[in-house]
Amino acid sequence: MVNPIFILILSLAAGFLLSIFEKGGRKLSLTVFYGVLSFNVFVIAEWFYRIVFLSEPALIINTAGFTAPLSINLRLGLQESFVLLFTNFTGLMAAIYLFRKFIKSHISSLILYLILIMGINGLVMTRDLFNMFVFMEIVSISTYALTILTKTRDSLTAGFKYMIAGGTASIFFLLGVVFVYYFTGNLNLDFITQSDFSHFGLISLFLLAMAVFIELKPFPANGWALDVYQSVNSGITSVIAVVNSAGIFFVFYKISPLLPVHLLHILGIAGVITFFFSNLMGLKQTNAKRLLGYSSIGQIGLLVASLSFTIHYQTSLIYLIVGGFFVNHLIAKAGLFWLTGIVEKENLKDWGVLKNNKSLLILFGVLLFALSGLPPFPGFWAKWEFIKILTQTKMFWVVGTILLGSLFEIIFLFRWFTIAVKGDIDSNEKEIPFEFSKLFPIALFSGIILLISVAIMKSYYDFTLIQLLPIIAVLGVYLLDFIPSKIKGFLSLIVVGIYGYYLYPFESNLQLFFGIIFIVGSAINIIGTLNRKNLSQGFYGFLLMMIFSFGNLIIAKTYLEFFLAWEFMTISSFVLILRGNKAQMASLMYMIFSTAGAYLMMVGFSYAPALNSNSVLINSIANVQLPVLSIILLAIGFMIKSGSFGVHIWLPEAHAEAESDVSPFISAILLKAGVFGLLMIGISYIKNTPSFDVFYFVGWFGVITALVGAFLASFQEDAKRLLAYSSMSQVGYIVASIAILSHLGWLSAMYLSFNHMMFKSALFIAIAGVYYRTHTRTMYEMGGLIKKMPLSYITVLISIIAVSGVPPLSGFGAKWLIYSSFIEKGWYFQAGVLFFSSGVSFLYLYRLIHTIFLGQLKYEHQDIKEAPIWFIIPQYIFMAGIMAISMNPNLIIQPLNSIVGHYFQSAILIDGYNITSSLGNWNGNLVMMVTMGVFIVPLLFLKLYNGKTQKVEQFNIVYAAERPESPQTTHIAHNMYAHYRKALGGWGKPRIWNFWHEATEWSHSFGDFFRHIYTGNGQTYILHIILYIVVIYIILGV
Amino acid sequence: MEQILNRIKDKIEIKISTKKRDDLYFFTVEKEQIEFILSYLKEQENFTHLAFMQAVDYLEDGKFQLTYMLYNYKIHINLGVNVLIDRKKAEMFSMHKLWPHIWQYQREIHELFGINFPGSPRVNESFVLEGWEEIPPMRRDFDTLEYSEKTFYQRPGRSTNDPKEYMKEKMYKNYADTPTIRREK
Amino acid sequence: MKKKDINEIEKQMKLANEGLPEKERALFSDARPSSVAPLNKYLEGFLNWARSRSMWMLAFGTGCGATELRPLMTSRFDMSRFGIAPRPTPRQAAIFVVGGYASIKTIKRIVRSYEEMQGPKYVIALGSCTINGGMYYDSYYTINRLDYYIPVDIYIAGCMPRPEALIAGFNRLKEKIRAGECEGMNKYTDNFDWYKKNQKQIIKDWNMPDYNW
Amino acid sequence: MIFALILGFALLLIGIYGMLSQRNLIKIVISFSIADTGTHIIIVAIGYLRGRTAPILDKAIDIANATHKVVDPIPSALVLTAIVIGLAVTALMLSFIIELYKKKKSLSIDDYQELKW
Amino acid sequence: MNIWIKILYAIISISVATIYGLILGGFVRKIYARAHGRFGPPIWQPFLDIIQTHGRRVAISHGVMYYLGPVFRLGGGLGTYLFIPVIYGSVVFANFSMAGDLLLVMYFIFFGQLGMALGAGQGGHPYSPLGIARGLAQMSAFEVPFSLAVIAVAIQYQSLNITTIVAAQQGSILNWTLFTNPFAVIAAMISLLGMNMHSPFSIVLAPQEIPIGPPIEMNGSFLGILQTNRGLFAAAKLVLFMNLFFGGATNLLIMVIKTFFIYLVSVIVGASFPRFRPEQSFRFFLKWPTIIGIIGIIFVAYF
Repeated sequence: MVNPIFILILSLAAGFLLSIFEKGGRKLSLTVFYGVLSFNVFVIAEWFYRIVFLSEPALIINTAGFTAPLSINLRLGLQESFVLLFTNFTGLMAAIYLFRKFIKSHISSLILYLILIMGINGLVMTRDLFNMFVFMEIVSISTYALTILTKTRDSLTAGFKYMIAGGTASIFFLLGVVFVYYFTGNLNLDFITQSDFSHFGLISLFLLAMAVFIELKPFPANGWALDVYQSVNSGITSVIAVVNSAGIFFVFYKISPLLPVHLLHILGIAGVITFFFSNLMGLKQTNAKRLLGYSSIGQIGLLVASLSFTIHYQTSLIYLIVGGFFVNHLIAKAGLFWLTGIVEKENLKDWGVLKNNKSLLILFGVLLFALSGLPPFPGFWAKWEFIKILTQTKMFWVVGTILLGSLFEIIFLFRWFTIAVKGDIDSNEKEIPFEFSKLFPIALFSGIILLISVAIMKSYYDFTLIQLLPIIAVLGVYLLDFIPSKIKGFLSLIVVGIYGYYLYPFESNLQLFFGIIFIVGSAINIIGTLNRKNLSQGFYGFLLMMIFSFGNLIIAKTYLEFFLAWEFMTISSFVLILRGNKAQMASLMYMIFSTAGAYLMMVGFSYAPALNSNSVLINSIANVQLPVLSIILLAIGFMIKSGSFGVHIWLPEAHAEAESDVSPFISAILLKAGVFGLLMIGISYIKNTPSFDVFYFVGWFGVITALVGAFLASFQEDAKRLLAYSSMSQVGYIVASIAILSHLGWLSAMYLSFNHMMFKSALFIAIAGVYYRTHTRTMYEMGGLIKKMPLSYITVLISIIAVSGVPPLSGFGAKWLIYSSFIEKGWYFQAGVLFFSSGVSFLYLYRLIHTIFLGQLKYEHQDIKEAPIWFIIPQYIFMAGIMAISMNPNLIIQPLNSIVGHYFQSAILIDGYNITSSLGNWNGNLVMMVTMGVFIVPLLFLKLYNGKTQKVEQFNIVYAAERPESPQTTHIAHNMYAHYRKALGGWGKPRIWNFWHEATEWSHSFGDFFRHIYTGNGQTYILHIILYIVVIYIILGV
Repeated sequence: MEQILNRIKDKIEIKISTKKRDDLYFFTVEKEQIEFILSYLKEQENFTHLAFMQAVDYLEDGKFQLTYMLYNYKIHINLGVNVLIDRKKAEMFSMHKLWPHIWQYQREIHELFGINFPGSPRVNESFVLEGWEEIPPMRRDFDTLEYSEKTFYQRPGRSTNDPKEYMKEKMYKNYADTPTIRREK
Repeated sequence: MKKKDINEIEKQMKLANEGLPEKERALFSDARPSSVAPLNKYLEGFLNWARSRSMWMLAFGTGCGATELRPLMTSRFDMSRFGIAPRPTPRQAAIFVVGGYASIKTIKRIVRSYEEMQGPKYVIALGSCTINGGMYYDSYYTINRLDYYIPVDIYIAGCMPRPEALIAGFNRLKEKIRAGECEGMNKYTDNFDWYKKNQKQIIKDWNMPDYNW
Repeated sequence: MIFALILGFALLLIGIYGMLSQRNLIKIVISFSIADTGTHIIIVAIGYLRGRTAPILDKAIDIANATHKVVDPIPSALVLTAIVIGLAVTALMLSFIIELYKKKKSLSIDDYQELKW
Repeated sequence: MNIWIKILYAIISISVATIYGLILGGFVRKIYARAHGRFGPPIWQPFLDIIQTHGRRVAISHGVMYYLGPVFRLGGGLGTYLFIPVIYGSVVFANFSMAGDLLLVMYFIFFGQLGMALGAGQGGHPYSPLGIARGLAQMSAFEVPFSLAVIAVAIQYQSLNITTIVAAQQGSILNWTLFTNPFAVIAAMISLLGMNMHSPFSIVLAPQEIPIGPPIEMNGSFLGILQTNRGLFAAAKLVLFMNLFFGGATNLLIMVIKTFFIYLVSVIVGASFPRFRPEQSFRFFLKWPTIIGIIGIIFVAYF
């Protein structure tokens, strides 16, 4: 147990003595240097341990033998020790990172570095305002000097700008300090209270706060900081961005109790604005370090905002929110800055080099995911709680701005990530050299942030193992990555089986139903992935993560658990999509839309009243009256996931570009998560119908989605895109029938969900097999494959009959239920649109089967074989399911009837095979029998009567007395429905795509517009600072 | 038209120039000049339309005569530009850069007369004669009757009548009294 | 029979299709056509009655005689009252009307279309040109006798025959069908090699299978 | 005292104006110094009490009555520290200017705008 | 009821419908011929054609799907017919209508079309998919007014059961849907023009453009089956329309008369108009008949 004052003393002493030690060689001085830094960490760590775990009281150190206020006192409480532990540790790590640099550089760098760390320590601990000023200046001066560790012109310029800006801020700080003294006669924070200030005296606090705030780089008075971030050595940048910012933020934290609430709120809003604009401007940024700078500024703004808005809440919540943002941002940012130093690529476009270096890529991913505030990282929890507070205090503008800003952040961060994973690289690009001293801090930080995440989940939220399972799956499978992928696949199958068995006794049958879709459906689809040949590193980890999050979704007990599972699902599916060859754009779009949806849901959940029972969410939500706003936001969130019209543009890209054995998961199962969510809202909705009929509009969106999806599918050339749009259309049916909120409606929604899971999985796997053999997804390049791949053909045939709803297969049941329910409900026009869409669906279904399997076989496909057995098995499992349901619809109708019976009065009568609704009846078995009969009779007739039938080949066609030139010119497949497109005229334009494209363009243009305030001129920056202070003052005065 | 001809005469030497009708002129030029004269006629004198192109076999002179038939939409005059080429060295410049559609005529002439047009698109593809192996049939030294008798099975018993005499004899005994259709000039 | 022998016989039943490039061999059927004997008298008589009442002809104008086919459909001559109907595809037609002179290029198409028709099929040849070459008897590119290339059931002489003559021809064909005399298709398959030899003699670029199924 | 306060503020404003209006790097630093000095004067002026001497305990002042004879010592102490710090900053700035001049042979702030946006 | 008797009744019913449908087809040719000023073929010409096509000695097949295409087609026709009660109150002609309601019939129509499309697709001829693409597109367009009319009927009678719908129209001629909801009937009748594919909507077979389209490769018995189906299917559609909009029939004679006149509508239109281009046809169906259908729904649902 060492008195922390020694940190200051020792650092200072060592700093002065280093130049003497230098005489004994650089080794000695470096030893002393790292020794002192480690000593600091050790001392603080010990204190932290004592305060946290042994509950010792805060340590007050009085200097010069007097008690405060006569002398300066230092305080080392929980907050201080935490911040100090963090800053010192980061300082040590940054020093280790800079090891190579420090070996060569002048000794003064070491001295300055030590002084800087010492200054931060003092800054954090001191309770005296003027002392604070002194430490601040010490920190600033050493930082200024350190910026030119690498003496480039840019770093010099940036350093100079930094200096005059910092100098200006310090003038204001000094003025503030003096006025505080003038008004209170005291400089010790422990002895100044807010009530000491008269109205006029607030000017002093204002100046003080503004000076600190300027140091925290608010928009737009922060151009100098960006320049520094961009130009200075990454190690030093990390220190500036992390250690300095942490220290100064803590100063802000210390003076914040003094500040009047309205000033605090204005500063909070300024923080929010900073967050928003820096992320907006980040959109257009191509320089990696400057981008991090923008993000850094934004995060600090968020930090300030979170502190300003939560200061009156209970301490543990503040710790979680502010601490969460703090740790999350600073660790991630330090790590990322260090990474930029390793990669040494200025332009984001060149970051594709990372994909050759798996370990760096993983670290990059972890840090980036952390920075974007995705679970399980601390930023996620902080954001969740923060948004909750803001929503409950009805600060919707703030919420909207923060979330929009976060969305921008997601956009540029994940654009960066996708470039790193999928970007183009020069072939003559050098390998990134391995330097332990640089890699070690990053790896350590990544580990720490994961540990903190787990700690938060375990200690604060008390989550069980099952909620952690998705992360465990990723980490676990990553450790087992050396095993061949087939074994991993089988293991995954077993694990999913065990997981399903563990989940099995469900509280409600609805859960069981979705459990079957999610878990059993996934398990069967896993068989399709067994065809993978090589290691396929990381694949099964994220696959399992996704499946586990599906499962967690249905057993979630609170909003947070549900949302957590939802986010895990998003992350894992994003990574899985990104594995596709050309999936850069697709996965990014998926991520952006998913995140936007998730944010809406976040607000929706935050606004929802608390649950009042310990049952699973899907049960307990029934007793909750969701506000209209909540319902709207949640519905939009779920509809984004299910690809509704207007927000569907991610869907075709993601489905098409994902690897072909991943697509069935996304289409057949992932989309059902949105359906599950909508049903969940519906359960609350029917018990507590809100004043405004949201679901009426949801219904309209559903039917329009169905129609638009069908049309878009008809105009695709790419088989997987076609299937993707088909999924969109089918899910549109499901969404619309959920929105009906009647027994028949829900019955049909669930019936169709189940059916869709089966036939769309089968179709995607069949197309995967075709792709595996032909290496093309473009349909007109195939044709005539029926002779080569008959088994796949049968799958596709049965599936498309099931999709189209032609009797006798199971699809008709869905159609019958849907139309009956719509007409029964009185949604006549919706039913009309659905009829139209089901007519259009024939177009794309025929196109799918004809252009791939019928028509003319191409020369290059003459030696093709049937799809691999691993693709065939799952297809036929699903086929068996479809046939069973077709033969005996009661297999599924009866259980569903009882499930839906919990929520509505049953509207159908099941009598043997006959199902009767209020409008009509349907006897699936009899239909099947009659169909068999009418099919077999002509067939027998043909067989018996048609004596001699000569089997001919594909070119034996009448071709206007000519012979076909080539299969390509004879196969009608390209732009098959050109006439329909022509008939649609202006309706056929991609308006939604254009809308989002324009939105992107506009936001980028805005970002570009606003960032032009950073002219690069130091004077302008000073002007910004001064004007900023004046403007805030005016706002405050008014 | 006379002016046009005069203008042309200023530029190159024209061998023969004939006027068949008020709106139909022919003149003959040297083979080397054809490229110049056609582009001149097209660009300067508004003979923008190539109506057709044809060939005649002058076996006795040992020449092929190629005729480019041009039309002027402004003054409504047909102009045939003849060029004589050597029968032994049957080769001609391709004009497809001036009139893209001429490739089809050149292909036809290539097949039926065996006149080569280097550079003309698709000139070697068969036009009407699929798989022809003899000398080009429109050359006058090709004997079609002999070829037909040799190749196609003649049905015996075939006889030929002069239709006029035959009809006079069989159907219209008083042929001299029947009115004949007189063609207006 | 041994398996080897069966293979041998099957091989003989196949056509060589030598005119086709290697990669296209698989795209065309190489089965050899065989003749199909008529059914017993009454059944075949019944079918022949129906065939003679429902004469579907191929609407394929092979020569200048095709101009004389058009008036046949009009109100003035109204072929539909005899059950004659044009079909746009050889697959469905039973009567092939060869409309006059046939150049080598055309005979190739005629053979192809004829083979694509499903038997029993009948050929009506119009005009002198199909009989003995007509006015094209000395042409280097027009055949003189159609029956050397496909079996012909009815010739209608004239240059060109009028629609009335055509109707007469159709009625003659009708009688022949009723009498069961039109077995052109069997004739073709029985003398397949002879027909093929004649066809290949004049069609030099034989880029199609030996029998266009 | 009021006069000193006004002078201080005037200097501060002049300094800030100079920082904003001057193009020459050295002039900007000088303006910064002026502003800094203005601040120092303000600090001292705030701590000044009419008719008292500087808070230096030497023979001229009776230690027992020191609290009534001298001005408030804390602002003076502050100002001393502030002067030192200001000096350090100014020195550092000037050294930066030297380095910058070495690199680009220019003292105009307009020539150092490469980093922007 | 004994299943064998049921099957016997079904066979009787199908035979009657097929014969009637084929005669109707012959009659149409006769009407067309008279419109042209010709004699035209005899009324039983369709039977002769069917016998003739079945009488082919050789047939070619492009593969399994090609072989099954006509089977699907006839199966679709048979099934569609079998799920419609033909004559109200008759046991023999009730068919298997207890298996499902109007929706079943509407979707069973697709059964044959889809199968035929697949069979024709395997034929490998480029005109087949061209014709099918046109047919499917046109179908999706004319289904819109038809489905609107069906919805209007369902609203009006609060049932999708055809027998119930027919029962509700009994009594007086004024009970027919034709008089109770003329808009829906007009919309449906226009879409019937599309279903029957007479001109101006004959874009699928279109002999002059894509020589008879999908069945271009069909020959022999395959074609014969298609021809049979054409008669049966036409009858089935007419009976459906009669049931939905024209009060159904209580005996065969009434059925023949009513369906004949329903058919006459499309025949007259077909004889008087030239053919649309495909996109004109789709646009037409999505415009006026759809508006009329919407008016029909509004008419029954809100007035």
